[in-house]
Amino acid sequence: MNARKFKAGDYKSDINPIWCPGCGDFHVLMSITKALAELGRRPEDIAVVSGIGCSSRIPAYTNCYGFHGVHGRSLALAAGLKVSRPDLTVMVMSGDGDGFSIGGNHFLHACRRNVDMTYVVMDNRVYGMTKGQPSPTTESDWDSALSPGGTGLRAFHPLVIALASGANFVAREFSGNIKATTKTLVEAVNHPGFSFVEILSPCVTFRPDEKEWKNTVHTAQVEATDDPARAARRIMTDDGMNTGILYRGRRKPYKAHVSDEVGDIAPLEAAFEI
Amino acid sequence: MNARKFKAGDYKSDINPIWCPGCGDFHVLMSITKALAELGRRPEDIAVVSGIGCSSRIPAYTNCYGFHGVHGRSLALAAGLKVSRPDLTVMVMSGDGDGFSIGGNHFLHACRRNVDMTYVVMDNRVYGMTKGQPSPTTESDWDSALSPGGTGLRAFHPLVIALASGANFVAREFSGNIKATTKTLVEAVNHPGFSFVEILSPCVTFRPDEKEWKNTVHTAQVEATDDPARAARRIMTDDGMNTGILYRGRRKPYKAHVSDEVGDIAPLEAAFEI
Amino acid sequence: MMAPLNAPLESVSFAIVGTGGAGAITAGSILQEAAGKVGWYGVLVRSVGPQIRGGEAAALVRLSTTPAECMTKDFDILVAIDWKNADRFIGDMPVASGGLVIADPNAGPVPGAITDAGTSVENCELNARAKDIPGGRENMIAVGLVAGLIGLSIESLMQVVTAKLAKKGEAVVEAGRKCIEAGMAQAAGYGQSYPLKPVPESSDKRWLITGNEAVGLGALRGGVRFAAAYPITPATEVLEYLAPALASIGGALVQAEDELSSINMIIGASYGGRASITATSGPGLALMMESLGLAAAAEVPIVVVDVMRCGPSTGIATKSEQSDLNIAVYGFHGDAPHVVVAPLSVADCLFTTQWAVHMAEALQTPVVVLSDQSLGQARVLIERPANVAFIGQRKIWQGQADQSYDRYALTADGVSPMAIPGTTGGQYTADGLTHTVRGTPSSKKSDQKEQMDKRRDKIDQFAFGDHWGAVEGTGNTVILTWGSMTGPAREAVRMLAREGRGVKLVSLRQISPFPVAALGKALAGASRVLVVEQTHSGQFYRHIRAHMDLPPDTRQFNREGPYLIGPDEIATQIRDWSSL
Amino acid sequence: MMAPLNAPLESVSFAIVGTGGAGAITAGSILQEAAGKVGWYGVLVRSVGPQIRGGEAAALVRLSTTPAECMTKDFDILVAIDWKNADRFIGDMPVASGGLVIADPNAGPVPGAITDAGTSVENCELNARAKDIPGGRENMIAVGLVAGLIGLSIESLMQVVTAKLAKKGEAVVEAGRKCIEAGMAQAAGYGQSYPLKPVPESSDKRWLITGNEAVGLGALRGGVRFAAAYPITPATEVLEYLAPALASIGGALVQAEDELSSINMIIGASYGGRASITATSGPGLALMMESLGLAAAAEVPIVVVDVMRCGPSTGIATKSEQSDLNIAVYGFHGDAPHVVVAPLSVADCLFTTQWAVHMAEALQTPVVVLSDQSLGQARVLIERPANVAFIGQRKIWQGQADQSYDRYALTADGVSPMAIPGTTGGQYTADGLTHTVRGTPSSKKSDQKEQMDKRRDKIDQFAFGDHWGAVEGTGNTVILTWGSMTGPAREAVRMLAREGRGVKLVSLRQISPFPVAALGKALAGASRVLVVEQTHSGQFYRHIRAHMDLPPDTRQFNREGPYLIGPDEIATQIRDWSSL
Ligand SMILES: Cc1ncc(C[n+]2csc(CCOP(=O)(O)OP(=O)(O)O)c2C)c(N)n1
Ligand SMILES: Cc1ncc(C[n+]2csc(CCOP(=O)(O)OP(=O)(O)O)c2C)c(N)n1
Ligand code: SF4
Ligand code: SF4
Ligand SMILES: [Mg+2]
Ligand SMILES: [Mg+2]
Repeated sequence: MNARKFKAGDYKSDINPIWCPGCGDFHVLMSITKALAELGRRPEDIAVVSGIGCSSRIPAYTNCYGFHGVHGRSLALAAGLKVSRPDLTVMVMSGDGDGFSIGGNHFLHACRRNVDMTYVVMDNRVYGMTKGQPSPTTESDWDSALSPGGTGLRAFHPLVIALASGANFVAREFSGNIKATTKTLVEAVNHPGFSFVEILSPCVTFRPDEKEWKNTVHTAQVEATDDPARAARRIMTDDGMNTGILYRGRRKPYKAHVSDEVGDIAPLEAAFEI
Repeated sequence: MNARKFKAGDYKSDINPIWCPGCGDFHVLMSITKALAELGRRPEDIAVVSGIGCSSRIPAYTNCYGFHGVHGRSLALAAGLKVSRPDLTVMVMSGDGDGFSIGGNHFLHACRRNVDMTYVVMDNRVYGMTKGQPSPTTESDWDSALSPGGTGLRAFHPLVIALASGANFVAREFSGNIKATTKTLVEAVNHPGFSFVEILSPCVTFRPDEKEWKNTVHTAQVEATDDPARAARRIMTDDGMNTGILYRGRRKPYKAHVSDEVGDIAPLEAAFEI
Repeated sequence: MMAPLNAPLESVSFAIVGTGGAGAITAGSILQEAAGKVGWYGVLVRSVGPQIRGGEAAALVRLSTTPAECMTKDFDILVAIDWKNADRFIGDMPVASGGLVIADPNAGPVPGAITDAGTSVENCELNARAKDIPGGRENMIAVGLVAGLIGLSIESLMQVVTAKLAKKGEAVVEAGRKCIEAGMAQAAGYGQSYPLKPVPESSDKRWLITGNEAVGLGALRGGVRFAAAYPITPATEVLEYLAPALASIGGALVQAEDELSSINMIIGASYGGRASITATSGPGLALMMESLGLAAAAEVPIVVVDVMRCGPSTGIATKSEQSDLNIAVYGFHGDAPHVVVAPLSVADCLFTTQWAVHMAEALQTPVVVLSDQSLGQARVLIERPANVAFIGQRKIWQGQADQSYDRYALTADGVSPMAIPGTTGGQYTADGLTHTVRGTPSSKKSDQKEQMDKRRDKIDQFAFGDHWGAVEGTGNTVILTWGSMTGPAREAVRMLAREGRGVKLVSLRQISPFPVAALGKALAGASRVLVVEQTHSGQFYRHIRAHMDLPPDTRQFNREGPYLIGPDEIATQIRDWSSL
Repeated sequence: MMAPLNAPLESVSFAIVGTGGAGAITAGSILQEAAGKVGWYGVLVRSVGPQIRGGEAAALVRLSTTPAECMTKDFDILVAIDWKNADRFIGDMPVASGGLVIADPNAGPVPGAITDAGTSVENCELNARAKDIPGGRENMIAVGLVAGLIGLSIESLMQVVTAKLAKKGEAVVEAGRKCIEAGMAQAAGYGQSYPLKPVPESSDKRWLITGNEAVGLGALRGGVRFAAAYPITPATEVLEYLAPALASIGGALVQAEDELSSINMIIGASYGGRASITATSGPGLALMMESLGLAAAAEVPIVVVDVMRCGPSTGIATKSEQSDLNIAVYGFHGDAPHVVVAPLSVADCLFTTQWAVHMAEALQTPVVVLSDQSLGQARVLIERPANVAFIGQRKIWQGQADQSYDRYALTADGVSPMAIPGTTGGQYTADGLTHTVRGTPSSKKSDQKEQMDKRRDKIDQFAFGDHWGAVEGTGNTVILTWGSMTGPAREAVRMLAREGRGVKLVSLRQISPFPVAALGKALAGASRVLVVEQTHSGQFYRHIRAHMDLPPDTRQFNREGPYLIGPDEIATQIRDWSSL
């Protein structure tokens, strides 16, 4: 099954992204396809599930099976898919609005449920698709039409929430660092259970200031821990620009799954006889 | 306005609770009414908002203004109320299913938004109202019809999530400890911003084992901290039965609010003239 | 309606009431199951108060010699273990003129509301009798009382009691027997009895099943392998039935964090090739609507069972209504063709759900099943439901290396072969955006039109066969109804027939797409139509009107819950009309 | 339709196209605003590709001497700054026979799709001309070209340009002037022109406003003080308008985490006594339905504006459809009476929203406003909308110490006085469960019936007055439509009138409760009815049928998006019918 040898191009479709020139998501797409090639699974054995947003457009740009669902529900859809098709590699791709605003509850419970899949959030700290409103990860003083002068709200901390809710693998990367991102994605997919990778991916149109990120990100100076409390403390005190694998857990993945053999329902019928 | 002197009875309505005899929620109701009496605000200046569940029935049992809304949305409803009526004292009462399962996203964002109100969750680690299904806080091996043999899922940790999302006051109490609970509720209401109090409140019908809680809870041996990372670490390593005020934050409450004076819309109209 | 004393009856109804915990419902269940052992049919409905525990509880049972799934208007026998909170629900269970009330004289006076009509009252010191027997319980005395009055044998009862109590030890079983015997002995002394006609012995065993269980089994028969669950009254039992059942056949049920999640989980599982289902009630269905639209647009087969309860909003969770017709049919944003069906009886929950799975799979579309509390939580004695050939079968795309794959290809029947993940060459992205045949998002006029036409046509062209509904009886006067109201309407038609009034019953299982042609045929020649439904606003009536003309002489008979519309009420409507 | 060259016109249409970033839309906006300065009316619609940025963009503008809010079928002038991606949307903007295409010969050949009919093509080296002028821009040359062709003065243009560019410095303003002059000079050399008739000077200033802004201002006029927001195309501008506007008058807008939250926030704020609103589009409305039901059951006034887009599911977010009629009217579980209204034009967004707030407050019920993308994102030149007396006013309970308070008391008009938190003695619990007059949960038959009757009756009895819709023209042939389709239908009626065909236009603003009596009156004597709507399935047609009979000779003309149904298409339907 894995006899074929794969290149990144095997995972790319011929559809032209609608993204703005310079959007960080182009880099994420590159890292994803490179990581998949490295993992060496056939494109048809991979499913890429997403919600709605610029970032969520990614499934159709891959050559895998894809599902571009509704806003905020990708993790639930993917859980149903993976539990019933444990043979597939399931990747979920989201944005900071899709994943942490409308999708926040599914994020909490996906971490807790620990189904074996990989969750990638392309965090640009803005709603790109709807043209520039603050998202949960937006800085509290970022000015916009919907929140003149800024929301005044504390930015949401995805990595800490992931840890606190039970994610089994937690990492942060920067879209521009394709090599590092690819490597982390490979590890995330290989790690059992629910893996979460936040990729800082600039929105050059509505957050041109994020073009600076390439200068401010830096690689984590310490090894990943397997102690969630320690990982949380570390992340809570870093500057948010620290990249790398931050946590590798040992929780057992969600167990239920559907098999291809169909059992006999006769005993179930007999139970109604009196 | 606060010239009247109040007793707990002033905050109790004459409606008979539908709760099972022995349900922990009776004690919570007592603590709430005692706390309100101690706070000394007129019942008509207090609003008690809830969702759906045994626990969520509480508003009508008080003599305050109440809103028994739909399942899981009490925090959002309460935020709208408090932002537009900053003069009211707003209490939100929920259950572990209502608050952490269907309502999880609003919990995250209410902590983050930090509107000045108090959120009380009556945690019985089960869906009482729908007759005994596992909730997010249920132990992973608790057997039930819906999850025979247990869910296998890690229990949700409300206090840690509250801290990680930015709640400004975090406490845990046991319904049977009426005095301590009352005191904590008074402090929670007085603390500015979003206060979260988890009250362990046994469901004697579907979780008869929880009658034991009165023997297993114990008072926290340390003072509340104002460092969320420290508080989180402490809570993550305790046995879940530790009661008391665990965190007092210093974040400024959400600022927007509506005033009684109505501004002139003429300038807004003029803006459309060319 | 009153049967002469002691003459064997075709049908008997009784209620056992008491505080929650007194065991009234257990008593009713034992009687029902024993009745099944001797070949009778019947239905048991539980009536409980708003309290979670310790409130009032009643078992309402009707037994009969032929299949019967709906209660009669009033009861022949009412046994009160006690009268606590009885005022709250006594209006629920009028005792027939000629009926009998049995109560413990030490439990207080018989409520006035009951003793009005031509009812007799007999005393039975249930509490004292039970205390006489070591380990005795009042509710088992009640079992004996009813058994004595209706002529149910101690053997049949002991079969049931033994199976139920065996693990509690022989002494408990013996105490049960003694209580039942004591009750029977007492009943023998009353001036009345209500013997149900014996039926010939048969080798077929009866089934004892609730509507919610029947939904679950129908799903399994249809090939469902995955379910997602968020509990809600009165649908929870569907999910609780499916959890172990699916596990036992290599499927799975996952408990979701909310309904937004459960609906998306089944969409994901179905995309993966597994027939999938969830069950909910009105508030949960409302939360699922956005994603039901996704399933329609992305053409993912799923089944959603809505066990309806009283609305609007949280309404009355434990009582029945048919008022989710609107949301099920029209509650989508945009034009999202899909299928809505409704079981016509408790037993039909099985067939209809199986059919729903079949259609979802065949049409690659969401199917909503509108059951309700009156079906879902009623328990009936029926014959084993026949096997039907409906087993969800998708048009699957079998990868062909030389061929590029268009997921949403335009085909003659509107159904496009679907590639299941894992199939080489079949990679596509399912999309809720307007898309090309390939699935690529598009804002082109032609794509929007072609795909919308396709999704409409595949459903409109489907062969629904004669499962669209049921037609019974003849006459120019027609009772037109749907779903759960079929039972009461059928009884009404029988009552009217006995009075010499021939009335035709037309009952819809297929709610959407609306079966215009079939219904038109069924109504041909009808001069009077009475449209019957359990809604406040007449949702069914408006739904029909939207799609076809009704005869000028059409009337509506509709009412909100919580009380079920009864056969007698329907019959009265017809009688009043006829006498004009 | 073709006007004789150089004869002054009543209406002129032009399109300016180019890559996103080329400034086509800015050019169109400048022309529209300047047209307003000289007293013309008109509408500007933006057409953009799926790309977030850098895709194709076009400004479609129609200017006229009398109020006009809808586009004509084809354009008199098309200026192409470049042709990149033009194929994707060129079908959107056919050039009229007799029309003129102006393109830069260096930007490639004029696409064949355009040059077909009797169109002329003129060259203009926009790029070179702009480069000639220091700081010059192609789009300003385009402004000059169009201005020259339609006879718009340099003074009016420079007023607008100066205001827009002043802060960029005088040099930029001057460059703008030079470009415009260059364009004008070039246009003077063409063999054609399309001069729009001047209108008499007036002291009244025109307003320039979009439908989404008009919704926002209507809300403020109606007394709204609180809004909650979750962004969604094409409704976001309503929210972005309200955010600073509310803050400026002592109100507030809160950004919510999702639509489940935003709907509940406004329910909470309204419960607290503040008139409240939110705006969304189909997918968001779907998520709000459960809680809209809560507002109906708990009788909390709220307004939800749905700026409809192409469905189903995510559909086409940037294009218009009227296909949320069903969900807005029927998308509730249970029977939940409420009000649905739809603005009849861009300007009417103001009136209709204000009326909606008024009704929500007066009736203590949710009101859904069905605007759509074609109204919300179009920008029009109009006269200042008249003030109307609708200012949300609730029946408030004024605490009386000696009186106990029944929140849901039964009253003659069905509206119960509402106590606002803070009022002594008015404490009650609002509830979505079936409740007593006091608000206590109840499962009693009488409570369910009384409260459901009350909630229905208060709405049915309300005095909607003649705001239910608009009737224009006379004739036995009627075009019956609703909401945004009124504009195209009105144009169609005018076209037909010019041909000597008298057609009556009946257009509904009040969608639910259905205005049976008023519409019946308006249709009296109609022999032919053409029902026009922008949906695939004919939702409006079925909605009418559900409530009243239409004449036998009724036809449907309905179509899904993304292309708006145009006046000419409607007129063609009538012409075809007449010629039978
Ligand atoms: C139910 C619903 N609400 C709102 C929207 C509108 N919407 C589309 S994308 C989006 C936000 C996307 O933000 P993010 O996930 O950060 O993606 P980005 O575009 O920044 O990559 C919103 C609010 C929608 N499609 N559906
Ligand atoms: C949308 C929706 N889904 C499901 C339900 C059913 N429901 C009612 S209460 C409840 C759970 C309550 O659990 P919890 O909040 O822990 O309250 P408890 O009864 O344990 O106090 C559920 C699932 C509902 N009312 N609405
Ligand atoms: S708007 Fe921002 S996130 Fe979206 S494609 Fe453009 S740069 Fe990327
Ligand atoms: S079911 Fe449990 S939570 Fe509900 S009232 Fe009874 S004891 Fe309390
Ligand atoms: Mg984003
Ligand atoms: Mg609970």
